[in-house]
Amino acid sequence: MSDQVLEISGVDAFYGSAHVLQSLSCSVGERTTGIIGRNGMGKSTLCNVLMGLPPAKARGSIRFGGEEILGRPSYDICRRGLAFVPQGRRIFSSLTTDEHLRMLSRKLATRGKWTVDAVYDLYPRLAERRKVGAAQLSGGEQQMLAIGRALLTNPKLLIMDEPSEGLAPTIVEQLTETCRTLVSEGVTLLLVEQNLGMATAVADRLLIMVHGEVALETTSAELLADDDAQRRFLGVEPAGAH
Amino acid sequence: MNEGWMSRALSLGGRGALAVVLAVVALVPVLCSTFFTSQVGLTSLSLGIVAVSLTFLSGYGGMVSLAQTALFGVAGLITAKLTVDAGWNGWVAALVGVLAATAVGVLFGAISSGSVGIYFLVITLAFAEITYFFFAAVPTFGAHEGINQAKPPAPLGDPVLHPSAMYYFMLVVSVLVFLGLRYVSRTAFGLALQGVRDDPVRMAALGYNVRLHRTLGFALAAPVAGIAGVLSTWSNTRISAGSISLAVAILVLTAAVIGGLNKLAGAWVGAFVYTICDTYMRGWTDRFATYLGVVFLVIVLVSPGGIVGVLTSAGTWLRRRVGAGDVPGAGTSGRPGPLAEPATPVPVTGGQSA
Amino acid sequence: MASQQVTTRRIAPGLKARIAPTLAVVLGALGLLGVLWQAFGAGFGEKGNVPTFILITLNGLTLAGLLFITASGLTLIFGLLRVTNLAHGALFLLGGYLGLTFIQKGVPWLLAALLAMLATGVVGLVMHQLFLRWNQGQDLRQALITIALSLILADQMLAHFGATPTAIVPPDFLASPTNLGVYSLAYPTFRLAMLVGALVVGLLFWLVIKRTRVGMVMRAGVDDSAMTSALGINVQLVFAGAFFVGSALAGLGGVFAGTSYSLAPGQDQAFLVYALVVVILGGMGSLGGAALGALLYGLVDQYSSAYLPAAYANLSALLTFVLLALVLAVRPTGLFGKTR
Amino acid sequence: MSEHVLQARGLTRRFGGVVAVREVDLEIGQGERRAVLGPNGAGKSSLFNLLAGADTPTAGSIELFGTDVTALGARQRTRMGLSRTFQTSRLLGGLTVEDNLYLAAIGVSGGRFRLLRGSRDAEARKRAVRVAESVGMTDRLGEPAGELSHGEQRQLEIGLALVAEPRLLLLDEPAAGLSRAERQLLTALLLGLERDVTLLIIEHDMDVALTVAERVTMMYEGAVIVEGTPAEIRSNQRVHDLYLGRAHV
Repeated sequence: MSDQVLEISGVDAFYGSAHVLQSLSCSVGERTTGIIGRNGMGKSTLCNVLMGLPPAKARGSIRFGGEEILGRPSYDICRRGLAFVPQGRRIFSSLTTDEHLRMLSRKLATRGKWTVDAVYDLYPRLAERRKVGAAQLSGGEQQMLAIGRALLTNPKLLIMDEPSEGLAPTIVEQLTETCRTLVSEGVTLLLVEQNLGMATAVADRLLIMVHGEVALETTSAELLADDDAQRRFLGVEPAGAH
Repeated sequence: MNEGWMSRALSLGGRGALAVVLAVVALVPVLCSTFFTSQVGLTSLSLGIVAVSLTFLSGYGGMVSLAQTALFGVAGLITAKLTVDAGWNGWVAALVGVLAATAVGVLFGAISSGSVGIYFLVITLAFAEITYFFFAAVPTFGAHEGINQAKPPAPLGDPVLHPSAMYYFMLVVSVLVFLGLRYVSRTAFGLALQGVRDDPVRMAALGYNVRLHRTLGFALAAPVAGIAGVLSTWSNTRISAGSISLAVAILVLTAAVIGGLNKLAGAWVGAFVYTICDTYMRGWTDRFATYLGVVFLVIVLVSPGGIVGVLTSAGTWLRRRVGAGDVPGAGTSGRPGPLAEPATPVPVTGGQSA
Repeated sequence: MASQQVTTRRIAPGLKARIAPTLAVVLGALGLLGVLWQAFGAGFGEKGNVPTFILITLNGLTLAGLLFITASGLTLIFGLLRVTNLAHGALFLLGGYLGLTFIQKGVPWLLAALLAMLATGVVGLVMHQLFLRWNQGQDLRQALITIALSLILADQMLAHFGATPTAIVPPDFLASPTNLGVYSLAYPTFRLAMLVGALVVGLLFWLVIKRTRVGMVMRAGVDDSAMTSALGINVQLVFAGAFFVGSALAGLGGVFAGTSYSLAPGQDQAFLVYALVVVILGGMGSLGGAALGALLYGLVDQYSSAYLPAAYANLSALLTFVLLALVLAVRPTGLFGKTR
Repeated sequence: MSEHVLQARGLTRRFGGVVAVREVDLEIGQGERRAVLGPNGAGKSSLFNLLAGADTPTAGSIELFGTDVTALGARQRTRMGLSRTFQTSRLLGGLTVEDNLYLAAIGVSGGRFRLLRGSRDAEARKRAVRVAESVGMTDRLGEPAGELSHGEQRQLEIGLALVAEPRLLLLDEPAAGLSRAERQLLTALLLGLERDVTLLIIEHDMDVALTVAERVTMMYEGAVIVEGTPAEIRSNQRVHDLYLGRAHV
């Protein structure tokens, strides 16, 4: 078995007729990794492809723990140890906070250290609001819930797709803190972000995505020191002909 | 060179086959028995016309309607009522009947035009039921008994004993309806209707009133269904509420699907296939409806284009096999335009929601 | 999706939008007044119209019970899978005939009903797995498939069970009429049991959906099935289960209908239409809506056939559709339908 | 300065508790090339929908060519001379490229319900062919739109907006999903447009947006933060911080 947790090689993905990922290859090891890039670069499509979610269609190879997962149904991918915090949180509006956590399979929720009580310990705020309909939660609380329910599947790798989107700066700071806590507790994260501050604070290893390809692999320290790269890949600046 | 000749021969052969079919259709009263002309010929022509009003709606407007038999019934019953009970001239009565069907069609269309897909289907099903129950209940229209002795105008003769005049009249009407609808589909209005079928949001952004177009499309199909109702009444010399029950509405849908919901000609093909089976298969099997259902199911599952779709693709396939270089668009689609990438590969595996 | 609604919503601003609801409410109120006047206008005495009114109301309520059982299966399948199962009526009749066959073989009524439910459930499940599952999302194609299946089923039932209307004998303990204790009225016990059955089905549904893990998963699946799957839940299994239960309920409805009314070819389409009207009235996918829709349908149907002036009595079958039109005029997505 | 083609005042759109567009004032002059930029969730698409008439503002007003159009729908605005493209191509897939363009041509000029073919028809057909040439699709006229490649679909998407001869063209991420070569061609196409068309572009792709636009409006959390030339925007530290998600407003 290889030491990489997730190996993506030569993945092409299509969103409708658009060719969004162009033979993308990269790997994620035991170390938390950040994928950053501007809007429309294929970051979310990558997340959906990893989780086997529609409507993106893909081909190539994605190996997780040595086994091919591309083309497998989503629930199976999750059971193998990949969990997902989606963009926009995708909270179930007909369920209460508590029901979000109770609905998950007990088999998954008892295979590791994350239990419903552990999630409530991590986010006491959710425990206070357990009887509340999830749609009534604030954006930050919904994000906690989305993370909590993903943790409950006791994943080997947790994928987060733009968790900071639409949240107030102070909430983003709190979120960054929780992510750091999770990492220190041994959860491996794949953090897909547009927010440079959050990405660099949480992940040390960074992949920069431009037009469906990994344009650069770097570290947080390097990127923070490279103002030009920041502007080119993330800011208001043409990426130019590279 | 040799291949080009082969393909030309094939295309000639296709056209020849079509010509033979048309000639046979034209000569039915001469070649076939009176029973066949009256039972199979007249029935499949009127069924074909009501089916084509559905094919037009679904193929060009994206609206699969179960209410076409209701409009069929409105025209048929009003015509029968006016000729039999009020003693009107047959042609005038028919005109009034078709106009009434059109008016009802405008109403139905206006109400249902806001819905699409399965909702549209269910709403038109409700229309079909309302119309059925109305005619089944109202004594003026004979309730369940219906109206008998509704004979066609004198020039059309006796549809049972001497059906040729009626047959040719209905054949001419069929051809006119076919050509008319095909013409409409190429006019601004018809193209816009197809645009609404493909993408209503885009059409609204192009300055079109989407609901109005759907309503008018429905209104245009209504007189076609109405004409079929009048012709069916004349050729059977009777009509009743039972002629427009839900079972009949589903039968029309079945015929249209079997023939092909995308091509106008499919309506008559499906109607003919259905009528032939209905007339002769019942003799050697009691389970006619089961076989019909199986054919319906197989067509929906395998070839959404129906019989006509199968024939068309078989023709294209043959031609492509025989004369590959000769058929425009056969092997060359996907030629890149100036902005285009070198042919986008087709996605292989799908991330399923499973 | 949202922008598509916008284009259609703009059509009727201001006054036009007000006319339809007002008209609907006025007509509804007039109808109710008419019924009440007919019922109580002649006083409350033994000779008045009250005894008939009670019987008609009970007829309406028990019919509503039957309709609810049938429609709940339809609305369950629609709510979860977005499939409009137009073979629901055929499954309904199949359940009735199977129940009849078991009873004729000497199986006690209750067991026969249970077996019939199981069998129709399995038939529905097979239908879903073989034909519908791989056409997910193509709602019109699925509707056509279910129409084709209903044609085949209906003809096969005609072949095996004949065209003569037959009825199922109710179980012994429900066979004799119940004394209602007012105006010395008696009412068929089985029909009352049917109403109780509907209440039990409704209660069970509510408990499962609100209180159990399966119910939570179902609600999550309705909200966002892809996300539910990404949390390690095999949504297809839930879908299959829902199709099984929904079809089994159609079968139960058939057994009830066969016992209190009769079984005959054509009943499948009739009850499919009733169930569709009920479900659309209440809002597709809403269980509470199905209950309210069934109640409205049952009462309007029975009151209109009893109380319409004699000259129009034969129009009573139309009135339930008028009710549908009125409700849709006020709320285009039905009483409890979600605007999507 | 020439008269305003588009003028929005105090435009606000709330979705429940969320304010997607917050009191936006926007003025676009005749012939201008304007880009609207901003990170995800900044409210660009919501603003776009309000301007195109696909959505109604909670508060504020929109003036188009000097007329208040706040209460008018997409259809009426289209007939006044506004055209839009869609982020994901919305083509009439069952019709040929030519018929697509033809319908777009008569959608504005009238004759939408005509059941007869006449001389005005030929006029619209001619225009369709002309526009097909200008977006480089002459040899694809007979092809059903549903069978075009992604790049061609994006071309036709712009063609459909152009054929109505709009005075104001709203482009919603025209470069979405295009390859590098295709993006360059798109840029050239936009740069080649006549000056009597005013352009408003929402685009993530900085190569396209900053090359085509003369002025840039920067949005964040539903509000307009800065407005200026591409150079000004590029050198603005606040914009930079916002885009990198480091700023506290």
